[in-house]
Amino acid sequence: MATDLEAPVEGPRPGADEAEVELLGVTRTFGPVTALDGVTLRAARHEVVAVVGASGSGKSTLLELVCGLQAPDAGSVRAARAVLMPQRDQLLPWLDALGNAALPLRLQGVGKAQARERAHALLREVGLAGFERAKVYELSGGMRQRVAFARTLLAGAPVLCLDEPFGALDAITRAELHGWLTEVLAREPRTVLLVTHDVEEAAVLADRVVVLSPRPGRVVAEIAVETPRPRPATADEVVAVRARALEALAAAGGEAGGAREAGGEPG
Amino acid sequence: MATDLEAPVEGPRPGADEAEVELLGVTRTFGPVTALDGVTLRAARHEVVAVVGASGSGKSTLLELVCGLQAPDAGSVRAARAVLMPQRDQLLPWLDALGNAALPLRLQGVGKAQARERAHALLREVGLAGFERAKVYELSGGMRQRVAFARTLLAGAPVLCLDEPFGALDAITRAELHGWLTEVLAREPRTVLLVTHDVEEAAVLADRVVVLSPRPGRVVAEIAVETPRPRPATADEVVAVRARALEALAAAGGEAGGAREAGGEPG
Amino acid sequence: GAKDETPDGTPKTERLTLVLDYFPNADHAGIYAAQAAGFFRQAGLDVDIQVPGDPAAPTKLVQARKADIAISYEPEVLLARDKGAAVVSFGALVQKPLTSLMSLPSGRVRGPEDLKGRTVGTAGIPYQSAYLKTILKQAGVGEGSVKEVNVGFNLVPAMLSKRVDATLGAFWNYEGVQLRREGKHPRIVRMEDAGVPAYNELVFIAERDTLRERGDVLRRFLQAVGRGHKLLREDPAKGVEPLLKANKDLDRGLQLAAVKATLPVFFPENGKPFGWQDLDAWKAYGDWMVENDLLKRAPTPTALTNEFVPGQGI
Amino acid sequence: MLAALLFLLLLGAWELYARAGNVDDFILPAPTEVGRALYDDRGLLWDNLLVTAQEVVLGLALALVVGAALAIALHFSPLLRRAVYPLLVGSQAIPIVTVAPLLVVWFGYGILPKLVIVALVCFFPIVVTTLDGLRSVEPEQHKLLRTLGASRWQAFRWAEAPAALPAALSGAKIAVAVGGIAAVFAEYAGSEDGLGHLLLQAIPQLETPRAWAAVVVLAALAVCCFALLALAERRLAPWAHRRKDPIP
Amino acid sequence: MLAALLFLLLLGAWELYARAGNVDDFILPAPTEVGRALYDDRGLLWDNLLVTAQEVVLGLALALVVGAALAIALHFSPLLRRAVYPLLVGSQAIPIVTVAPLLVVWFGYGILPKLVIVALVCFFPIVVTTLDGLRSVEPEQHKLLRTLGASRWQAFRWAEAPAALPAALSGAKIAVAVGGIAAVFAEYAGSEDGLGHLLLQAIPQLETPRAWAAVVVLAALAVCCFALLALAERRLAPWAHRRKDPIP
Ligand SMILES: Nc1ncnc2c1ncn2[C@@H]1O[C@H](COP(=O)(O)OP(=O)(O)OP(=O)(O)O)[C@@H](O)[C@H]1O
Ligand SMILES: Nc1ncnc2c1ncn2[C@@H]1O[C@H](COP(=O)(O)OP(=O)(O)OP(=O)(O)O)[C@@H](O)[C@H]1O
Ligand SMILES: [Mg+2]
Ligand SMILES: [Mg+2]
Repeated sequence: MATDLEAPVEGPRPGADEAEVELLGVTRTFGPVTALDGVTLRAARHEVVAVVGASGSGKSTLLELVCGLQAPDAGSVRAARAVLMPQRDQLLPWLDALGNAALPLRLQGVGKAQARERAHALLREVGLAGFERAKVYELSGGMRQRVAFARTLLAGAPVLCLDEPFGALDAITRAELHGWLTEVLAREPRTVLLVTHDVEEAAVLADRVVVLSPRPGRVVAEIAVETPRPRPATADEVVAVRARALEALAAAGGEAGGAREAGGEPG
Repeated sequence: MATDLEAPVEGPRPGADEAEVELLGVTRTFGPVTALDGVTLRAARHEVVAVVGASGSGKSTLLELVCGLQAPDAGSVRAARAVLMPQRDQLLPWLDALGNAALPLRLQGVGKAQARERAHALLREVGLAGFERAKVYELSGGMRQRVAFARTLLAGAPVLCLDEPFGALDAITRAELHGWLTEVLAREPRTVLLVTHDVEEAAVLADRVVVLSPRPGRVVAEIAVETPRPRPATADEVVAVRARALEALAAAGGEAGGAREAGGEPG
Repeated sequence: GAKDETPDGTPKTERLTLVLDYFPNADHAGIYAAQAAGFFRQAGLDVDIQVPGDPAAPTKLVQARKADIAISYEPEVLLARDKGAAVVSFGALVQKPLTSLMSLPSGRVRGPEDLKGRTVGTAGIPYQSAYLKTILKQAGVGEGSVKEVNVGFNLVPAMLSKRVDATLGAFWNYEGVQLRREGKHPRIVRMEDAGVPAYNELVFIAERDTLRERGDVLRRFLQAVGRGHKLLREDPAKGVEPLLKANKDLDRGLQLAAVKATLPVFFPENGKPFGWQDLDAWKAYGDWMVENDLLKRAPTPTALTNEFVPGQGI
Repeated sequence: MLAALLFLLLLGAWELYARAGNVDDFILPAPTEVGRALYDDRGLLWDNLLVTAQEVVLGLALALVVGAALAIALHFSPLLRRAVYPLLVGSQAIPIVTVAPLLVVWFGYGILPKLVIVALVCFFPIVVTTLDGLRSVEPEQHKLLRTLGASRWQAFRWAEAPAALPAALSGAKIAVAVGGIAAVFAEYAGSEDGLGHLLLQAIPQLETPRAWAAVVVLAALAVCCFALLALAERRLAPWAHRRKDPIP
Repeated sequence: MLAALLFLLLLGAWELYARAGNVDDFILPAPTEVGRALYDDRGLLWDNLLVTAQEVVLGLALALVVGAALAIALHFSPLLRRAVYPLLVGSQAIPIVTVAPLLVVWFGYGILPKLVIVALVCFFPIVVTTLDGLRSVEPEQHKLLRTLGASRWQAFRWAEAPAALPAALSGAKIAVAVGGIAAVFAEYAGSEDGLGHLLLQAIPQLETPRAWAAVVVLAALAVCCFALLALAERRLAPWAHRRKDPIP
């Protein structure tokens, strides 16, 4: 598949070993709930880091911290310009599918016609040809997610924070988008933080899989994936990483999302 | 795990072979888009039918038809009282987690205290103990989904239409809820239509897996699962069904959700 | 002065803003007649007639010199001066009070003496409430035995609705005439017949400095208005036409009847020229206002001047 | 159809009530009398309607612009909101009679003071609803725009403004409905023509049917303006007007 | 703090403008004069304020009840909406002077006609915003309630009513702000006391500072009512008032 993303990736280009995202001992609490507890996480330039963890373990919170949409209660967050693809797509109902996808370009001052043209090409890539003019409520769940995905890519930020970008997609569409994203990242590398519930997806796409414990979220395992992308889901290492990640998740205490541990519950 | 669902399942109890849900040659179009095309589908009493298919193949539309929230353009739909768990949780922001879960009971005239008590027990089952009073925006994505799941169960309808009920859950939480749901269905059987993108989930939970083709949605395969529940994801038949379903999906034309087939696109 | 005249000796046309006391009605027929007959033009005046918001506005606008002259009420002039305003009445438009005590047959009030135990509607204007007190005292009716309700602008509806037995504040030459024409048989008692000192209901006012600076303009104005009123007196039916023409929404029959009723009070008694104000009457009325705590000080004679009335002054 | 029937029923009830002689004709004329006045005075009513309609439309336009601008300013500046909003609220409590002379001083006698009065009466609903609408944007949408790199102004342009539009139009509908009466007040405060002028002339002349005819014309004007705006609403904010299938 | 400063600044500007002698004292008194009148006439103002405040509060309560009830009725019945809504819109164009006599016939001179007038002026914003709010419920939420087996009434109780609440409160805020002036109109149409009556007396007596003092008291009343309602809003619809971190 050919792509014409053309999103100008910005920022200086230092050595690939320099961390483009760095969280040091980050703690984030919401009243009595501790979402993240002393999380340290680095993503090098152009590294793809998958974050997995129980529901409510603070993954979305982590991404918002990286994108500067929340501030930590303790610890420090440093990141290049990062764009978030939110867990709920947050499409704007007053724009059509194309308008939503083209939004970041418009915000960068790109003219309407040009922005829509580039968004049009990208929507085609994610399988939404013919739905450019569809209103948001006319889109199915997976279609909405793909529009949001396209929108995120078009923002052209050096860091992508993807919060379950393919959660609402069927296996086939998902696999296709995996392949396509791999291709795009090979051509225009970015730093990616990928939150997913699908450990296989994590193993297929990421250079490193970070496992969070259930609330409060702490890093309990980091699993490197050495096989170069594209890697099939059947690759030995992928299967192994998947198994290790599941193990780490289970070991961390998967008791129904770990909601019942003592303390840290809202009154 | 013990449950005190106590939801009075209503309706007459005829022979288990009688279809409690019956779609005959159902077609549903939205303007130029044909979402479903001549779909015939039956679910016998207490049967669990999983529906898989590409994004945009009309799965959500199918469930809404069964629940009487839409009317078909052609064909007939017959179903016992069915309750829908929507793809997007649709929690009401003016109610807390407990209030949202207890809503169907309140609508049935159950007093506030009693309704909340029963909902409380169920929220505990789905791992949300301590979050009863949380406002909707304070819940993580997976938590919201679990509240919506609890709400759906409490409606006490004989037919459950679940639209990706566990899509936002991590593998561990999801597996636990699979187990718990299996238990509940064993104790209080219901007819279930389960839309999912996770073919493994379909194979683990369903008596039958129905595969839809990409838009327009047509039934392209029906795969029966014989092994009695609970069945582990590693069971031979589960693995086999999973493979067959994936095959059927791929064969049906998984080209990025099949959005680019000729015709049937909105203007 | 010489500079006000064009080389050929005819006076240069001067603009003059006149604010009426209220929406145009029969009381202004003479002014419109003068306008239509060209008397203003002949006097070198270009009169711009404006309609005010509330009856207190003309005084304010003249005091602020946002209008050259205005039609006001004698009591308003005295009140304004008492508050420190430098407005002067330089001519009377209506010589006698128009305010009246009015009732319908259903109210069974033939005169002030019947008011005992009754309800009287007033417009809520303090000096008119004082009229009621004076009238009651004169009629020997205990003040406490009469209930006064403020009915705002709705004097006539108040009577028609039978919620009050009589009203004080409606004009006998307008509401009175109209009610009679409609066959409602109003009973009317005029203020000066019930013990209230007579006063000029409507007067022309100007700011003191205007008086000094543009005296001859005012003189020409009064003269022209006087001519308009004479025209009106000669042929009321024809004289009322300009008013009707300028205000399409006025009812011909009513306005003509009102003009005919008002004609006697447009002109002073005992052959004085149009606009003449009776100094003694003003004094008596001013004293009455002081007595009734409406004014803080006795008004000075400079509240009015007849200097610009036709045939007076220089 | 049924709606028209209901309307006629109400009219009939009024006619009966008025005919029964419960209230004097001068206080409440029967609809037939009002109808006759509507017909007899059609020229007069039409001429004055044109004057008033002009005041209403221009005044409303002014109110819309000023109201929306104020709401936006108040939304952008919390300081302004705290300092100026109470004044705006207070401004609604100022009876026109107290400011009418001031308006004459500032704006003279023409149509200008009338526009100002209409605008003064009408801008407030727009400010309140627009401001509340602007503040109703979900925090999640704000976050989205922030992460896409939107400036404060862009967040307004792409999220707050469209989100506030339905509420703002609610306010505009209120404004439009009271616009007629505002023009009448303005004409009370001094005028040579217009329906308010007609009304104030008709009342002391006891021309009650004509007064009510003027009111009917005013009401028709208000209903027309309102309907136009309701129509505009569906065009301007279609996403807020999706077809609902409420529970039967 | 800064807000108070800005307020004082505005006051100072007014003082300077008035002192500069641009406009006559009788038209625009300086704030210090108004302040003196506020102090000198405090007893008078207070007594009359009590009367007017009572009319406003009771009239508003009436308007809230009637307005909300009407909005709900119109929402439930499309027939009623088509037949009655235009009449309600038209009702806003009826100047009080034309109906005041009728109200006198029906209700006499007590507090009742005043309540009716205040309610007549105030109910409309509530109807418009509540109705628009009720119709703003997402179709998806309707579907949810349908699938949970809600009756029409329950859908109202659990989805439409809470969804409409913020908009309805917007309308109530508008109503509350104009409530004071409505009471003044009502008092103009006939009264023995109240701030409107005080104004009616003060204006022809050229007691301009006192008139403005009455206006200040009226404005304060409006601001208080408004602030109370804004407070109530945060309690009644907390979900609509989540803290936002708008783009800096
Ligand atoms: N705005 C908020 N106010 C209060 N609590 C919050 C807020 N946001 C998140 N939380 C809490 O923080 C914890 C982590 O939430 P977060 O959304 O980061 O989880 P998550 O890992 O993304 O879960 P999921 O996989 O279910 O999306 C949860 O317990 C949640 O209730
Ligand atoms: N209200 C609507 N108006 C117009 N088109 C619609 C509407 N609802 C659904 N569609 C269209 O119908 C098709 C099927 O939608 P549906 O939501 O049923 O898909 P789905 O199988 O649930 O997809 P997903 O897995 O992405 O949720 C899509 O092409 C969608 O655009
Ligand atoms: Mg999350
Ligand atoms: Mg779907």
